[in-house]
Amino acid sequence: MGKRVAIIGTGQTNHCSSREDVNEMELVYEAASAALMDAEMTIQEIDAVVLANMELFEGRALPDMWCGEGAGAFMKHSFKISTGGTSGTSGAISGYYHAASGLFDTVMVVGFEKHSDGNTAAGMALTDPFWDRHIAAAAIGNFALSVSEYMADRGVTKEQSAKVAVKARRNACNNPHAHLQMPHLTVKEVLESPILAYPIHRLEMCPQSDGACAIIFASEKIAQKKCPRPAWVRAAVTRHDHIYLGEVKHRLATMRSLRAAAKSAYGIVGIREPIKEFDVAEIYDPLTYAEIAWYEALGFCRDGEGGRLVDDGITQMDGELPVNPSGGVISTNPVGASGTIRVAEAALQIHGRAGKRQIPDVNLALATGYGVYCWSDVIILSSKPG
Amino acid sequence: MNRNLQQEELLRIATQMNLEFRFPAGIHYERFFRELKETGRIMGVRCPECKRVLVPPRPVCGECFVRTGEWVEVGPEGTVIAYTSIYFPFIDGSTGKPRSIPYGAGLIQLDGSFSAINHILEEGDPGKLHIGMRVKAVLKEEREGNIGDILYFKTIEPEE
Amino acid sequence: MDPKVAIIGVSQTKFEPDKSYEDIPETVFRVVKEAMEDAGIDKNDLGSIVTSSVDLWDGRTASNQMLVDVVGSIMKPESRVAGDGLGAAFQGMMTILAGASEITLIVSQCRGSMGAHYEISNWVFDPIYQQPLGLDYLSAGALQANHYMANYGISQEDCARVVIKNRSDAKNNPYAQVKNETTIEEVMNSPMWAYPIKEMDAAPISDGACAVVLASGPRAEALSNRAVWILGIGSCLDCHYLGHRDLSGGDALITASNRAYSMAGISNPLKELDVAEISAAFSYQELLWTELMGFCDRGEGARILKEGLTCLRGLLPVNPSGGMMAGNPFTVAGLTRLVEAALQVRGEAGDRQVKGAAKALCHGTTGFCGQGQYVMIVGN
Amino acid sequence: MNDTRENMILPGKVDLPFSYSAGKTASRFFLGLRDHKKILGKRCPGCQKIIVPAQLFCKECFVETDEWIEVGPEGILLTFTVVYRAGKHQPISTPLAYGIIRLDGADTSIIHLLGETDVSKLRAGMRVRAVFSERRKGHILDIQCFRPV
Repeated sequence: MGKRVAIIGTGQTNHCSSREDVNEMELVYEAASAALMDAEMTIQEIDAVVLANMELFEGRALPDMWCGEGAGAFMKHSFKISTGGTSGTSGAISGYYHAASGLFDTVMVVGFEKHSDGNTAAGMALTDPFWDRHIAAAAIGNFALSVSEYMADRGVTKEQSAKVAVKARRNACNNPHAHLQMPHLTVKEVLESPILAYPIHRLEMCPQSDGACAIIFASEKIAQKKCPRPAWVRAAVTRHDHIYLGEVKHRLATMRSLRAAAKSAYGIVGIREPIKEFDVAEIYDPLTYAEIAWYEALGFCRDGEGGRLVDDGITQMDGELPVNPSGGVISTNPVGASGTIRVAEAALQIHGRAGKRQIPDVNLALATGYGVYCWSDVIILSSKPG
Repeated sequence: MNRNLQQEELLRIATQMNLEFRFPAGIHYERFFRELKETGRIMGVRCPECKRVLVPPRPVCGECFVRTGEWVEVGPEGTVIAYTSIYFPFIDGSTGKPRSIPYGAGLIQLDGSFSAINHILEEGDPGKLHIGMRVKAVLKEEREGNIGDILYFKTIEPEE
Repeated sequence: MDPKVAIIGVSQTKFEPDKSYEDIPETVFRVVKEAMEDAGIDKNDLGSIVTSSVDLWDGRTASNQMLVDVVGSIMKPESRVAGDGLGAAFQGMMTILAGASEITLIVSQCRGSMGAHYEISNWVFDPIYQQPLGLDYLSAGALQANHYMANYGISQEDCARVVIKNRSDAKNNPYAQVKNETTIEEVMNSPMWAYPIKEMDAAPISDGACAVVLASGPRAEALSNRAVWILGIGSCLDCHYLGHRDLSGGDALITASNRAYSMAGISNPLKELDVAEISAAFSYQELLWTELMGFCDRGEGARILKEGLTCLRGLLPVNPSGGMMAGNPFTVAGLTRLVEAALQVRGEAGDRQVKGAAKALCHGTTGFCGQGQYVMIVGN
Repeated sequence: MNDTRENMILPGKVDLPFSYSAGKTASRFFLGLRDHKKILGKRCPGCQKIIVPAQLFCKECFVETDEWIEVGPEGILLTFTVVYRAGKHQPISTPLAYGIIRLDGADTSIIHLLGETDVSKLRAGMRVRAVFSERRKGHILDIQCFRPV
């Protein structure tokens, strides 16, 4: 069995559509510096660095060579994890493995993306050159296909979807790092925003952000010493599924990679009733409909009841299980960092350092990562080492 | 953010990525496109274990972790299992030019195939699209042996 | 360290200039199946998979997606190290030590034939200060070569001897792409690409893949009677901007190898190691790397080669496989070194076998001029 | 293998625009080149090194650099190469030369093009001087090259 590991510090940039004042490496530096300050550590106390991003968005090859310095990787062990949209959570899981292996005591993980440097839609379209590249309309087109399927499968309504968007952008107002903060957004406005790909409206989709997020993992000894309330990693599970969209029917309704990852992670921690046992969840919601589908896949409710959870306000800030107090990916999406942000936000809730978005008395928190329908990551953090 | 810090001018360094690649088709895509070009047939492969017919054809069934087996003709008719109409403008990464919008797209389960394929639908009005509708592949006259040889899928009007 | 992780299966493709007769999944499926057969396991035994590849070299985004079916990762955990394959082996080892997996498959693949290697490498350089100058792996390597050679009095003939040794050794390697013997004259007369690097000083561009199966101690002992144990690892990242490091040296490799040595309890690598498989994309790098790994003093790399210490029958044979000069699919190089090191320790390296090899070093590098360095020590 | 058939190859092109934020530090460095023909470094308050080209932070001390300092325009060539192998990514035609130059007053070196491409006329230790481009746009190539003094 691996060693006990906790998250003892996190740091984020202020995410927005275009950070003109820093380059990509400096964006990483900003997040890493913030995490060091949060953990009250110096870079000399960090043993290893893991980076995570999706390099073709910025047209880079091996961007960790350039950006590693920003994460303080100079003269340290370092590499980059890249697994599509899950990069940020997969990077965090790798950082956890580094510490849990016993080979490193302290590990800095930084997820980052600077969408404004490149051309995100085109980068996404660079899929199978023989097939998808000539047909697919980036991520949104594939989402739209699945959403049409999902609505038919589960009877989820446009209004329920729009409510998720409203919740996300309002929650984001409590998060100083969030990209889209819309305190007065209404369901009507969401449904009146332009359709990107039927039936998805612009305000139901995630934005493209410039941003970075850093997490510091530490071994038990250091965590106890450095952090008054460490966020212990209790489970970190990845599952992978078929890449051809049409090889898995009812993707959103089934999302078997997320179901399998959750089942395994819940088994490790001994969770039977996630909606009761989790105090908060930070889930990777690339669009509103996915958030509802993930409620079902994560067992927050029975299949077909995701929409009801929204209608009943169960996942609101004051609900039984607040989902994405940060505003989620729908409010902030620097892809390579989006997963890392989920983990950082879940940790912040346990640290009790989440400011205006703090949920009271968080002891058990869930974070998930999602990538191109193929990958799902599930991470469970707890105030108790277990 | 350091927006309050007075900075005379913030620069960007512009560059164009212009790289050429040569993607090997391998025996599966090669046979698929050759059949499409020469005979107009759409082909899949069957997994010898789970018996699923997979389109596009590929060397391995990931579910069973075995080599795929016999070739099977599928379609050209099929059923729409998911659909959309694309309205947002984007740059086509392979041409560097904006793709013309709006257009319809669907997941089409070709008759005889387990897996569905994503492709363009002739009908672009979401009001006229629905799950379960029947469609048929429309091929180019002068085919070149690539996925563009299937122009789009057109709606099969239900018989009166 | 306690020998907690072992290599229980290895496989590599033949390295070729162009494998366009088959697609990448086809190639990868073959090495994966072979490595799993070598380990005596099937897909159900896999606890996790780590791949290594780089999107821009593959010409597609999240390019490891195309490998899902063929590496057996449906409903399994797969992660990717976007860099050298030896880094992926590090990740795999940590996955096992963390208790997240008992058996982990490591796979690396690249097709040099698909794109323009040196042009693509220009996109590794930071886009602000270095990329616009048109730098690439070749020109950066040439700056390092010139600096190193001038500072330590290494001649172009000295570098040519690296090519001669590796080409000659590659004859014994059935997986090698380049295996015709050569002479100093031939190397010296090959076209000057970037002073002082000539065409024949550069490793060829290759297509290929390799796979390694790692297992936890208990599983390795249960499954295999020829397990090769990981004794030590070390890695290190140097700074990116070429003007900010001493190119004639390389603190990253010194640090990485010292970390690995200290974990493996090695104090005199030249004597204690039986064989070394190192990643040198240019001939000068083999000389420089052997110095930085402490096989000899600084500036002595050419001398120990000339005296035969690093030849197949020498005190510490370096690259008996022919190294990257025998075949060089980008990102696969480091994992190939591990495959070769494991074969040596198992005594299964055929005609390139170093007699009685019990402890081997393998080395991978990422970025230009050895910016990122990985060193692993394996033994029986 | 499979010699009897011709391998089907799909030519693929990646043709995409990118525009990279230089950030405030590199922007000021480039503006120094463009508007004043000056090469600027920044001092690290930790190790006191003057880093050129200017960087936001010192990678060793991991603190932001503070003081701006003009360096060069002359310096010592530490090493060089002359490249003969042509590539689309190169800004000028081959042969082209690169040098690593320790500018007067700097503690790190700058990499740039050299104005001399004859290997026999280049040697480590020689003095070189920045030549500025006529038309400057706030870019590293606002220095056209470094030429032997």
